[in-house]
Amino acid sequence: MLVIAVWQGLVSFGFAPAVLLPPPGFVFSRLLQQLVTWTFQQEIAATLIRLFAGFAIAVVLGVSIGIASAANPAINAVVRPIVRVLAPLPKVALYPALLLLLGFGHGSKITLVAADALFPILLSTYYGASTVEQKLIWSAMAAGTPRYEILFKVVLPAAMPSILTGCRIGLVISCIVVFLAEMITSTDGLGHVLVTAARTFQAVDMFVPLITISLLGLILNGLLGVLRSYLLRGFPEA
Amino acid sequence: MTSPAALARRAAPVFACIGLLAMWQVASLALKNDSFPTALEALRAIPDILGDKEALINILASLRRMAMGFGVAVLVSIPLGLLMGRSRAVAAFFNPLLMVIYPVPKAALMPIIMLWLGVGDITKTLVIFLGVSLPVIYHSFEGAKAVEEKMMWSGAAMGLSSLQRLVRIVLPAALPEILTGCRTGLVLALITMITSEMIARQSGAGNILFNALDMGQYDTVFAMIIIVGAMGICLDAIFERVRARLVRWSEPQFDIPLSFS
Amino acid sequence: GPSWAQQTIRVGWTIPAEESKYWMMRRPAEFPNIGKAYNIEWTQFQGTAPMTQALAAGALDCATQAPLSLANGVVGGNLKAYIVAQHVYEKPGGFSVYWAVMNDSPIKTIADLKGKTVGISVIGGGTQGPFNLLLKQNGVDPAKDIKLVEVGFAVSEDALRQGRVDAVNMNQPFAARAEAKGGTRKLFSLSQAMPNIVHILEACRADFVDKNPDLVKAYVRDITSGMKKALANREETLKVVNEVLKAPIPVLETYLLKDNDFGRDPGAAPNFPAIQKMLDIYAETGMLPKLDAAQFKHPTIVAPLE
Amino acid sequence: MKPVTSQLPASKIIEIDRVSQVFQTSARKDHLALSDISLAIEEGAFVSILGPSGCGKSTLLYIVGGFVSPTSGAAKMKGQTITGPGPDRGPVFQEFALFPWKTVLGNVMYGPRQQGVRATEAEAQSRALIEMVGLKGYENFYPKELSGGMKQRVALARTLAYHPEVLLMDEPFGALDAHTRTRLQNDLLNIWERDRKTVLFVTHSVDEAVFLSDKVVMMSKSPGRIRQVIDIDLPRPRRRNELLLDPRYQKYVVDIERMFDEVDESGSAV
Amino acid sequence: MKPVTSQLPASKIIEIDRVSQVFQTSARKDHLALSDISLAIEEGAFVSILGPSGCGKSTLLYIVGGFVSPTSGAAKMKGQTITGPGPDRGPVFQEFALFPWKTVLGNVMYGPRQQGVRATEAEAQSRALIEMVGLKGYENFYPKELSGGMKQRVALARTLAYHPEVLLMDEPFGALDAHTRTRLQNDLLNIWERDRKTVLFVTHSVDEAVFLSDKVVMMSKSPGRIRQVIDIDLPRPRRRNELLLDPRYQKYVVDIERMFDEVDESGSAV
Ligand SMILES: Nc1ncnc2c1ncn2[C@@H]1O[C@H](COP(=O)(O)OP(=O)(O)OP(=O)(O)O)[C@@H](O)[C@H]1O
Ligand SMILES: Nc1ncnc2c1ncn2[C@@H]1O[C@H](COP(=O)(O)OP(=O)(O)OP(=O)(O)O)[C@@H](O)[C@H]1O
Ligand SMILES: [Mg+2]
Ligand SMILES: [Mg+2]
Repeated sequence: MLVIAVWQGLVSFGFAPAVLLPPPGFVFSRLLQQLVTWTFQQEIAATLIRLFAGFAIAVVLGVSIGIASAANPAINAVVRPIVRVLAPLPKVALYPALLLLLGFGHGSKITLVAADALFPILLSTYYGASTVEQKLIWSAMAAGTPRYEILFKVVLPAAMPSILTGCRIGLVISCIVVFLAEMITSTDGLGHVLVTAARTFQAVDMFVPLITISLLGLILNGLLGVLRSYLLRGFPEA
Repeated sequence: MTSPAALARRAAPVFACIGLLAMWQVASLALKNDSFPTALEALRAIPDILGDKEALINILASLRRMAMGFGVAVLVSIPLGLLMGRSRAVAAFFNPLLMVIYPVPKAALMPIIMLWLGVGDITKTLVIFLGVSLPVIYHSFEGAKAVEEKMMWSGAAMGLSSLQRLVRIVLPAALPEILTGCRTGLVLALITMITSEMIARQSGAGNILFNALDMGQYDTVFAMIIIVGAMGICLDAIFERVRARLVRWSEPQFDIPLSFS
Repeated sequence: GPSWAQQTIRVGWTIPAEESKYWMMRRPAEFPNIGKAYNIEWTQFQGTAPMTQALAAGALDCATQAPLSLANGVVGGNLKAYIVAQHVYEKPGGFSVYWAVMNDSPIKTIADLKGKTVGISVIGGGTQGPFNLLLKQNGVDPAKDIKLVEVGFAVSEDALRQGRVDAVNMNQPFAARAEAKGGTRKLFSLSQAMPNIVHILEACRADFVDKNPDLVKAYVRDITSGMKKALANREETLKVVNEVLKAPIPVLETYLLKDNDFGRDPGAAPNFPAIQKMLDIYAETGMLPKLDAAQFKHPTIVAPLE
Repeated sequence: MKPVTSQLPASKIIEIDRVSQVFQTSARKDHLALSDISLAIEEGAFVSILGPSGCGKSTLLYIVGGFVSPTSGAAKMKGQTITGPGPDRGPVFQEFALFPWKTVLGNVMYGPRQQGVRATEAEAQSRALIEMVGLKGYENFYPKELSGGMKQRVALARTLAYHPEVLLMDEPFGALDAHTRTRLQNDLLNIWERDRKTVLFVTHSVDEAVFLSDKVVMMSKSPGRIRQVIDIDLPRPRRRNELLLDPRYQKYVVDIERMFDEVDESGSAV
Repeated sequence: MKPVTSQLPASKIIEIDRVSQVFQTSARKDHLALSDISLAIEEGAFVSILGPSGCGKSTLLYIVGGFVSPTSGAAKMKGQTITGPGPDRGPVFQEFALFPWKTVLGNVMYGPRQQGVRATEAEAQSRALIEMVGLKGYENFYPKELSGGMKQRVALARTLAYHPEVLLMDEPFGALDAHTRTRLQNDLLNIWERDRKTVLFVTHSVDEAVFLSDKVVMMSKSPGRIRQVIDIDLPRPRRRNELLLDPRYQKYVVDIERMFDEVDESGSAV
């Protein structure tokens, strides 16, 4: 609400010309108009598929690598330097290579999303898992849990707060990157709608996908919040 | 100090890097793609870049922006995150706000940002700031939420005001978690340092990279990527030292490796 | 001294074909006024569209533009601007942006493109007007009959060779590189749609020009002389371009300022009739409403200026 | 030697007035932890709370500390309704709640420094307290490097260090061996007799309660209620070995233990 | 009624052989927590460890548990050097270490489920244990919703649930009121007499040690050493009220308490 108020204020007091920043009323009415059209729904669907697939891959890889390297010094010795090198690389620079390897469809964009969302999740998981209270692990071991199972039965749940924080950051990054990928090489998706509108100065149409991604972020974050309070119901902070 | 095991641990990063480069070399040879040069080609291009005084100045300019963005982000995000973690009202206010702002790609907002801030350093520093602040805010937020209640109570009983508790109890107690956020932030700072120079370019490391990309000079592109990777390792190593010193008290004392046997 | 002394002009530029501006950037000493009578604040952009936005936002005073992006700014962004100079165009007999296919491709004519995947550097960009026109003339509906994907010029050769696209557009210097390697052939070029296509020109915000006519005049004068220098001294131009593009001189040597390159007007004069023709094509293919090129013409401030 | 007994006309420093506490649990909606508790504590009194595990002793202490506000009713300190924690009421928590980023010395010095005591002075006082609780030599250890009983003693020293008017102690000797416990009981009694602090003391040991207190509050469980308040009418200062031979002391212990058996209705044997 | 005393010729189930433990601390480089500990425990024996706070009792338990490997020396179980934890040795930690993401029932069921017991059966057994420790009705509470003593009882039940051969208990009744403690002592003795488990039991209460044990190991501090091992030669099964009147019992308690005073050289009075 506040965002919209500030936005309206900026427009009404002339801080930004309407051609660059259209009034929110226009944008929202266009959004409603667009939402019911089949083409726009398809664009959203394309973006969502990439977003979820990329994010899901990042979560699975990030959590498993993070936990494995926290649990095992040998794996850690290998993973740690690799992460140090790969994490700060600007993945967009690899995008042209990805395009040629995986084509212009979902594959390259999903990979880019996964590559960018991976490291925040991995790092959070690693730190969460490496600070698990040792006596929890001891208790489980003494109860006869095999070592590899400890990862799923103790380390994973105990590191869950940290993992979910990483996921929240990864999710936001996924939203940004999926858009960026669609903007760089656009054939469909919300990013594509945005660039085409931007190139032709259709300010209202440009803001419709922006608002959509904002709302998507808000909704997804809300869902993550619900998931969080469910998964962490036993933890003191929940 | 120099037992074989310790030496192996020291050398592991070197081996990992060599391994990565070797994998890259093999992959690029197998793919035979102009836009995916071999590791050797990329390595050969590094001296060209680093030998060029102008390029060095460019890279330093980028690093300066990164340091600015990172510094300001840390200074702003930690207090905000901690406040959010300790006050439901603040969290209820900022949480949706941030979630509306962050997912919007900054590249898309360029026209408006340019309108207010021009195309210079401020815009790019802002983009870096936004990239860094995301993980720092959320890790501080969750870290502050998880601070043991009775520690807060102890502080309150000693007469600490809520602000003092925030600084003197929540901050140190959440520090391990905050530093995790800062480390992710550091990674994102490097990435956004480069990508912030994608659309509006001035002197900078990203400028070198994206120009080479536009020109199809892929050995330079990948040489720049290696350089950024190397900067990442250095910054990370420095950060890790600082972290180890700050949160020694929180390190687990016993360690049973959970080997997969 | 003149009223514009020590004023600054904010200029946007891009790569790869603005030799006169590259000269001004890299050899300012050759221009008596730059850095002394007036300053230029250079900002590089990725492509012309962001610069149009920057002009509309008032973040730039002058910038490299393509006719389409400028026209978009006018129609959608309330931008008022003058075309003060021209960088490159397609001179007859010189290089023209073309679509290539592999040698062994079954695609022999434009009509064969039906049902194929076709790469274009920027969807909705400047080349798409003439491209659409040619396709329509050959009975191919650009919206329905082909699958259009965005492929930047830098990767187009690879994309074609990897089979990611069936046909793709080629531009210098990548075209020269691909031709040297062989295995591809030209399917059709933009010059088939119209001659003298203007690719890149220089535009300045009208309000800025009206407020600082002398300043802009000096700028245009330097562009004109820069173009002269670029054409007169190819050896040095190769060096200048190498410094800016960081492309090796041997690569530039294969095409830059040769017959297989774009054309450059010796006085950097904008070709307004050609621009008008392009605007007409954009109107015809439905990309823009009808526009009059005359609105971009300043009565006095336009290259060549001596 | 000044006899401090509950018979002295003293003002009520803490008044707990029909306090109830309901917790929301994930299992069932509401869980009544304290039901209608009323209790007045006189200034300078040593009051122990006894009761079966889970009867709400800690919760009651939290309410007096101002950490938790009761679902209904109110707790008052010197006539003022307690709305939050303050340095006049110093808690020693059952879980210690040491600051893990500070050393033993850092933890103990924290309170005095907060109260504005000069660093050198705070350090001298803190070192004396650390020595009193038997941790000399461990000043620079971090909490994670201490044993359970050592942590508990640090927690005790940390609270004593800033001289709160009222001490709220939740099983402060629970993790200590008999010997250390006896020594610290004596130290606590000395401090109390010297400074006339008011002490609210949760314990599990009937013996300890009788030895230390002017008053023993007996609680029962599910929901937590006050079952009985027993005045301990024994002379002070008390010496453990003298007291052990005192038949009145024996009687108090036996009586209260019997009461305990009546009170505790929970659980079953194998 | 079968008398189980230490006189029975029994095989050594646990042998601790010249074990020392050095900790690296942030304060000084090395801290010797255990020095040259040797101890043999017979199968089915109930052995208590007594000693001043910080003398290394928990550390010794960790070593037998296989959680910590000693700096020098070795601990053996049935002749095999202990290299890691196993379900044959069940610990009850001083800090409880409950799984915060599991309910009371979930925590107690964890062990049996891990041992492959069917869900329904594991649940039935666990519910019985929860009832035994007096927590019926709290099955679906999360650890954060329990009081200190309740957590401790859950930890106890969690370990008993998977029937380890050796129980390693670190002050398992420390946070319990006298009444609950007595009841659980009896329950533990019943289980022990029924299943002939070996128990290594750390406690602070001399009384409790004598009541429960075949053998009391007396430790001294700085560094932790075994001072004396006392065989408790009292008939079994033991009943608390009978025992309290037994002069032999009294003598054991008094002797050990005296020993304690000698052993404990740490700390000073105010
Ligand atoms: N956060 C909470 N949510 C739900 N129930 C709670 C919560 N905290 C405490 N309780 C319940 O309140 C009751 C009283 O708890 P409290 O900690 O005050 O007991 P106590 O008397 O201190 O017990 P102990 O001697 O074992 O420490 C218990 O039944 C407990 O389950
Ligand atoms: N991680 C550690 N680093 C350094 N010193 C440690 C560490 N853990 C324990 N110690 C030291 O080892 C000694 C023994 O500790 P331990 O926990 O075994 O004592 P304890 O006998 O169980 O005491 P308590 O009865 O108080 O629980 C203590 O002096 C303690 O300071
Ligand atoms: Mg309690
Ligand atoms: Mg211990």
